[in-house]
Amino acid sequence: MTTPDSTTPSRAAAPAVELRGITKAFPGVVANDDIHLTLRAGQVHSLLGENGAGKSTLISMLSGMIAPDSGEILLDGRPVQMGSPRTALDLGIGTVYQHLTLVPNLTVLENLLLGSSTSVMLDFHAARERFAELVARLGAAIDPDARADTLALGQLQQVEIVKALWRDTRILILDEPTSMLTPQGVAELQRVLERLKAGGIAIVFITHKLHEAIEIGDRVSILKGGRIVGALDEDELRSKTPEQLKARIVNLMFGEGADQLSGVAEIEIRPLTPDEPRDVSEEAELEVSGLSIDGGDDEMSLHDVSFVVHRGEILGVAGVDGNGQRQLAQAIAGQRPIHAGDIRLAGESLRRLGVPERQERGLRYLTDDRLHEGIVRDESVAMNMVLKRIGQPPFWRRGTIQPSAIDALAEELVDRYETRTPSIHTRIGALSGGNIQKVLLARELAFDPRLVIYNKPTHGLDVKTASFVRSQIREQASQGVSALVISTELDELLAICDRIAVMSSGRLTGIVENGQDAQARVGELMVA
Amino acid sequence: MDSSALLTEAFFAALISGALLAALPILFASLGEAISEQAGVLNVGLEGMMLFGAYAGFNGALYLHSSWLGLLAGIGGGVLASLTMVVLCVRMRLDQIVVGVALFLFAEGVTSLLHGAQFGESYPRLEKPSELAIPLLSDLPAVGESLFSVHPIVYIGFALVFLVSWMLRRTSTGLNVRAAGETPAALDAAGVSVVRTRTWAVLACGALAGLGGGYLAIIAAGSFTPFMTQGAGFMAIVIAMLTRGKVLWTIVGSLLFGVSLTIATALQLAGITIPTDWVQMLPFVTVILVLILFARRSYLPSALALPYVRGER
Amino acid sequence: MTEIAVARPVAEVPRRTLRGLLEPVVMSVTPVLLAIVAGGILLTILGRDPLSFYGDILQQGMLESFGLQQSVVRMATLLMIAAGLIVAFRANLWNLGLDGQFLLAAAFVAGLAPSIVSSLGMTVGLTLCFVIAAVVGAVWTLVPAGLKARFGVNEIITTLMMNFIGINLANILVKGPFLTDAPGVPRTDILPLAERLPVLFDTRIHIGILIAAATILLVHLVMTRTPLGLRLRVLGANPRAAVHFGLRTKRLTLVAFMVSGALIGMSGAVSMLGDWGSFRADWNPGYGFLVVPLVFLARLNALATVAFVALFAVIQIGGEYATREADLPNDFVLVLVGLILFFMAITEFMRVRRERRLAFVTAGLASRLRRGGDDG
Amino acid sequence: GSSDDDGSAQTASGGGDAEPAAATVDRFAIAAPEKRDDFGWNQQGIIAAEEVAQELGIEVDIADGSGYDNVGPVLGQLANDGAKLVIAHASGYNATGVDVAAQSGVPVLIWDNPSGMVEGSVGDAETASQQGGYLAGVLAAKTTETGTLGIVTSADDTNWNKQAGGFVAGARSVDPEIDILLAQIGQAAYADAAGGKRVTKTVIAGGADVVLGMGDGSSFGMLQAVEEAGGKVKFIDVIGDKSSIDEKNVLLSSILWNFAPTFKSAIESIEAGTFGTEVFELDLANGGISLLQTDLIEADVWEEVEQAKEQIVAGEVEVPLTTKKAEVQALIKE
Ligand SMILES: Nc1ncnc2c1ncn2[C@@H]1O[C@H](COP(=O)(O)OP(=O)(O)OP(=O)(O)O)[C@@H](O)[C@H]1O
Ligand SMILES: Nc1ncnc2c1ncn2[C@@H]1O[C@H](COP(=O)(O)OP(=O)(O)OP(=O)(O)O)[C@@H](O)[C@H]1O
Ligand SMILES: [Mg+2]
Ligand SMILES: [Mg+2]
Repeated sequence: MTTPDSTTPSRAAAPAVELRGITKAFPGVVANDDIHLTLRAGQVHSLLGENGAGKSTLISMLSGMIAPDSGEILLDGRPVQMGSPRTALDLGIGTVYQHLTLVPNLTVLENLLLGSSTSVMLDFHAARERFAELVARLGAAIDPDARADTLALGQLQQVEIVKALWRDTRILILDEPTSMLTPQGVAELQRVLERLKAGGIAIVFITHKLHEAIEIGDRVSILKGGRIVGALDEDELRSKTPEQLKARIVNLMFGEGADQLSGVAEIEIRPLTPDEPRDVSEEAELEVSGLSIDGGDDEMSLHDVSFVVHRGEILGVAGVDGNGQRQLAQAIAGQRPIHAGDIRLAGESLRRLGVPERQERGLRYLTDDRLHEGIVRDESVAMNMVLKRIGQPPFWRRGTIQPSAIDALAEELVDRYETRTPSIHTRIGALSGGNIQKVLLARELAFDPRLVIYNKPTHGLDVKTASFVRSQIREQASQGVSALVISTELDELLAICDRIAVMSSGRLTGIVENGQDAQARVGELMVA
Repeated sequence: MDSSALLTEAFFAALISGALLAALPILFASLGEAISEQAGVLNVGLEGMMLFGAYAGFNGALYLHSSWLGLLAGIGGGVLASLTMVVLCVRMRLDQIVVGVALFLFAEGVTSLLHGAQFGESYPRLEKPSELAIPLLSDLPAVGESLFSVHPIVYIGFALVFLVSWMLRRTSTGLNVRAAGETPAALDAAGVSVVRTRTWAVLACGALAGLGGGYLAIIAAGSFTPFMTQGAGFMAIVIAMLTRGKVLWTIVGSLLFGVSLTIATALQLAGITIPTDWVQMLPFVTVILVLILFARRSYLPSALALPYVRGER
Repeated sequence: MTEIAVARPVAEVPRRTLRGLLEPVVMSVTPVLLAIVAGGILLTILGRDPLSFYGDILQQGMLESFGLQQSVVRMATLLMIAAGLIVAFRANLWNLGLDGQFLLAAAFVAGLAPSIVSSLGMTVGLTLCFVIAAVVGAVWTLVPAGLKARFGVNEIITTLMMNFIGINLANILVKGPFLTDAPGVPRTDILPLAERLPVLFDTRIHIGILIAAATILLVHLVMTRTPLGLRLRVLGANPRAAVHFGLRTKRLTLVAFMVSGALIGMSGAVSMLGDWGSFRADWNPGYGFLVVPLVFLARLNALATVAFVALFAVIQIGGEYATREADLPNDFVLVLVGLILFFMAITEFMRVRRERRLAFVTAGLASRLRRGGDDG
Repeated sequence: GSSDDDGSAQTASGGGDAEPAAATVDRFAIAAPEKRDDFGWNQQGIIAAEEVAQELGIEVDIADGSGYDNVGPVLGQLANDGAKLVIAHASGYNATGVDVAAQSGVPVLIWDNPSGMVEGSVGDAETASQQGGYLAGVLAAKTTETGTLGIVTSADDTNWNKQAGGFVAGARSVDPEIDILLAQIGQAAYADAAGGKRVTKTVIAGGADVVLGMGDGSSFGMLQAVEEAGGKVKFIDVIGDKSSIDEKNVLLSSILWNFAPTFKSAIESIEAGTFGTEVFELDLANGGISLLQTDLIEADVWEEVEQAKEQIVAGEVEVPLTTKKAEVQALIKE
């Protein structure tokens, strides 16, 4: 929890940044509507809000990425014109964006030097030292000379944080910095933020995890539909219990009484109680045996991976990001060739089958790289819903497209998954990250799946949607749909899985029955 | 005839210097294009920039009576042409291919028009530019005269390649350029103007292409004729792409073309009857074969030819 | 599930308004007008009369029956090329080797047509020539397509190289196996006038224009309505997503490339069988680079492409006469074409900018919209 | 240039039934690929057309700079505009020229395509330019001090090949042992001045001190290379007369082509109704081909050139006809 700022009370009280009446509209949507927000030096200001509420838009205006339609930004009481990211950086505003902004073919060090080098020649030596120091503070281990595109997402996120700390920042903006971090990583980040606060830095912290928001934040503001709908100040944060706070936040985010309707407990992750009845068939749905994959120079290889997912079972795959989870998922989905071993679905070998044949047999894959792999940005939401079913009835008949059938499906799914989009004909690229994820989820679950591979299914989703996704996985499982859930969030796996497999360095180090001591045993296997 | 009579020192020297003469315009242009492509701007109109450079360079050299001032004028011509790309493509973010083709056609038309009006009756030709002989080296047999007693711009040209290569790897400008072509949003987020970075890269490309054109008119030909670049700009684009960001390869690429042209000449003079068409195809066939046999990957900056719009989703 | 109202602000702007219909017209007329003005200034500087110059272009390229016919004939070839380009560009494949594909196919057709047509008769012979052209054009894309599909080698490089090779090879063929016995410049035998593509009515317009029009229409329908079209579009927009969606990316790449090459090859057949009847060594009209920007400016839309191609055909045909009358080198047409392209690009820029501005809601309006949303 | 009639038009057979004979040609037209100021093929052609028009007192439409890509429209246009004869003044026009004649009904004169002739409709003109090449060869062999001659061409062009073959024969007639270097710049390197200079320099380095250069824009590069050699090397040009721009005094001679007699014969044969029945030829005898005399040529050398000319005209010397590059190469190797 926060330490009261007894040392520098006057500084803490001073508003470092003030946003006044900020408004921003995009085609068909008002992303920010008359927003007033104050950031104080030496405080962490948590921003919460459902997907598409306008959080990223708001901080993009603070970091100079987009210009507000109206409203003003005051820095130390003086209005400033945030014409470009350069201005923001010069004013001491450092940002970690929601979507990573590293140059893939530059090394980590080069990425850090980008734009921050004051001399003509690059001083790699000094940079290396500074990097070592900052990385140590984050408790991370990253090779400074590795090309960015060879790192796992979690590591990239750490590099992004290092990058934001690289220059002398007075105001630090973190847009969902923890989405790819392990719990340890989050803890390290929290410690770093404590130190920065003590140094008088104002911090904006965007997250979808309620507990992070109230633990790390000194203040919490809640956005909804582009407007600030509520705030918790320091006193309130200190005086109430976490459960009370969460209930209050949920009510603010989703409307009064939301905590009653679905229950905060439902919304926040809750470990599975051992007595909860789970009816898992003995029949093997998916059998992976002796699977090996050659990842080449850049990617993790898989070695001799074997496991079984039974009908209606939810098997979790835990592990630090980048230990071969994606390769495993892609191999099962048919997106990459396998070197040795076999994959069987309902007894049938999939080795010789391509992606479409596997889809036909009920195999679904929810990718973790939604922006680059999951969607075609410039197509509409509706079109993206059917891109895995091109040419199939009822969306195509006699070789021509049937827009009405597609629209009907899209309307229904958008409704069912509460996707926030101006219309089903909006470019999907314009949607917020969480809403894109909903479209993907709807697409995978819409057509009678048999087995679904979920790769980081709730990444970037707001609490309610995440809870909805988890309940969907459970619900589908109870109807006999098997699931392979890959996640770096152990809590999530503990909440929904029947068994949890652990991956490390491209190997399956073990499988644990979910239950009382599961957490500890998974932890052991992860370091094994 | 007895072809061994041909194999004199002077003959080899002429072949070598011929290869150099043919290679240098392409070297300059491909170096410029490589920089620009690294920054994410594809100059389909490179040939047009060269033509402007050739025309301006020739005029400069003719009226100012100095090959150096001529080359400078060539640079000016190229820069002027590249300003079109800067304004329309970098600043206004118009389609690079459309503007490039327009620039190419426009340059062909205008330079030919101007040439006709200006030189149609007189066809002036330049004095032979003075050369710089490097002591000792220039006394070497065959290679001495051809490689070490040439116009100093040749040495400058090769030095430039190394300089640019070093710059791209070791300086912050180089880093900016590479980021601008790969992930402009990251560069922007890092507080560096994508527009400015690309602007400089395109201007550098124009300057180098103009220099190449100037070299072509002033030193390689000694005169200006319409359409005289003969597709050199397009070859330079291909070479720049093949370098995959390692600009030192422009030397290899342009020399390959120069040498193959010379070989074509040498074979003919030696009385070996291979059609020129075959020999001229060789460099392309070689590269294609190399690609088929070895290249498992080829790489172009991922934001090449894409305009950057800040904050766009 | 909990019922939480999701605000649905602003409906989509209806597309088919009068402005929506007029816009394409304005979009294509404006740049031409601007280029005409700019070119006119240039002409005045050169001491020529712009009015009579443009009058000549119009007169000889369009208004006079002979010129109009020639323009239509030229359109046939250019439209076929455009159709081929649209296929490739929709799939985001940079087929820049079109001159090589065009010339090589033309060389084959010109070399073989005289004997084929005389032995098989017009209908079968000419059809076979089209098939040959399509095959040659398609085959010439195989190396770039294969390298792209298998190893991801960038096709801009490979098609440009195959372009150079194709141009050289066409000449080697014409100076070698296809060389006529007749003396004079190296060229192929001439296909007699009577054995060329049949003409329409009593004009010089041959059926190439019908073939081209049908082709581009078909391409348009396939690319915008059918599964294949959408697959190519997805592949073009996001190749990684295409893999994820289970598209056979390698096969699609090959198909798109080969269809593109085949259509461009067939334009070579239209040109040889309709207009030229013979391939002269070193012939290269450079149609490819002219059509590329047109197709882009038409935003890959087939119908807009037809309009742009028509405009350029008229300028090419009429410009020939106009420059001669004005005692200007023919290269002035290049200047004019360059200017039109510049202005087309700029007009497009204005449109996009205006669209963006229109789409964004002003601040005051924004809060009204919000309140409206709350009511609903 | 002399323009004496060869008088052969009168001897033609009178079989022209396709076209009503004895049409008067009051207007004719000429289309040439390049602008008229090229000191070469195009300039000579247009000058000749103007000369003939003036001499006969008729009108001429001139379409220079017509390129190669719109030949059909250009020729068709000229035919439509009332010309009674269209001269398709480029070998590259000779296929389309035949088409246009058939489509428009206006007679067309084409180059280098005798098989395309159609009675009353398509006439063919040929150059015996090899004869000029022969004279140039004699001149070069008499002039050279190194005993090596050079030939540089811009493309694999029929006329270039003809002149090159004649040049080789002429030179060898003086000195059977003489070395000859033949080099082509590129495929269609007509405008490649840099290539012209590069290749010519190589040829000079190979020992040549007299260079026969054939090209359009590229010949200025060739000239440049010769000029840079510092007066030791001489240049022989073709078709036109560049002496007005020869500041360095390196232009030894030029094989001049005068098209006027041919154009005039063509017009006369249309009027006589014999067009398309025989080939019009430019040769030494009718003055269509001649060698330019310059100050650089010694009087005694010119004497020998004149002698060679007489022998050719008299038919005592047979100049080989080489239309293909391979034939020229074979001739050099002999
Ligand atoms: N560049 C853009 N073009 C069009 N619409 C946009 C753009 N940027 C944001 N939007 C829209 O503005 C709204 C707010 O988006 P924003 O990304 O700020 O949400 P968010 O609160 O960050 O959501 P998430 O939690 O999913 O990241 C969304 O409806 C989104 O579709
Ligand atoms: N093959 C196809 N099958 C189904 N739908 C398609 C196909 N191709 C395109 N579409 C859909 O139709 C929409 C319009 O496509 P199209 O390219 O024809 O129009 P456009 O030329 O972009 O329109 P505009 O002229 O307004 O720019 C696309 O956004 C896409 O969603
Ligand atoms: Mg966001
Ligand atoms: Mg469109």
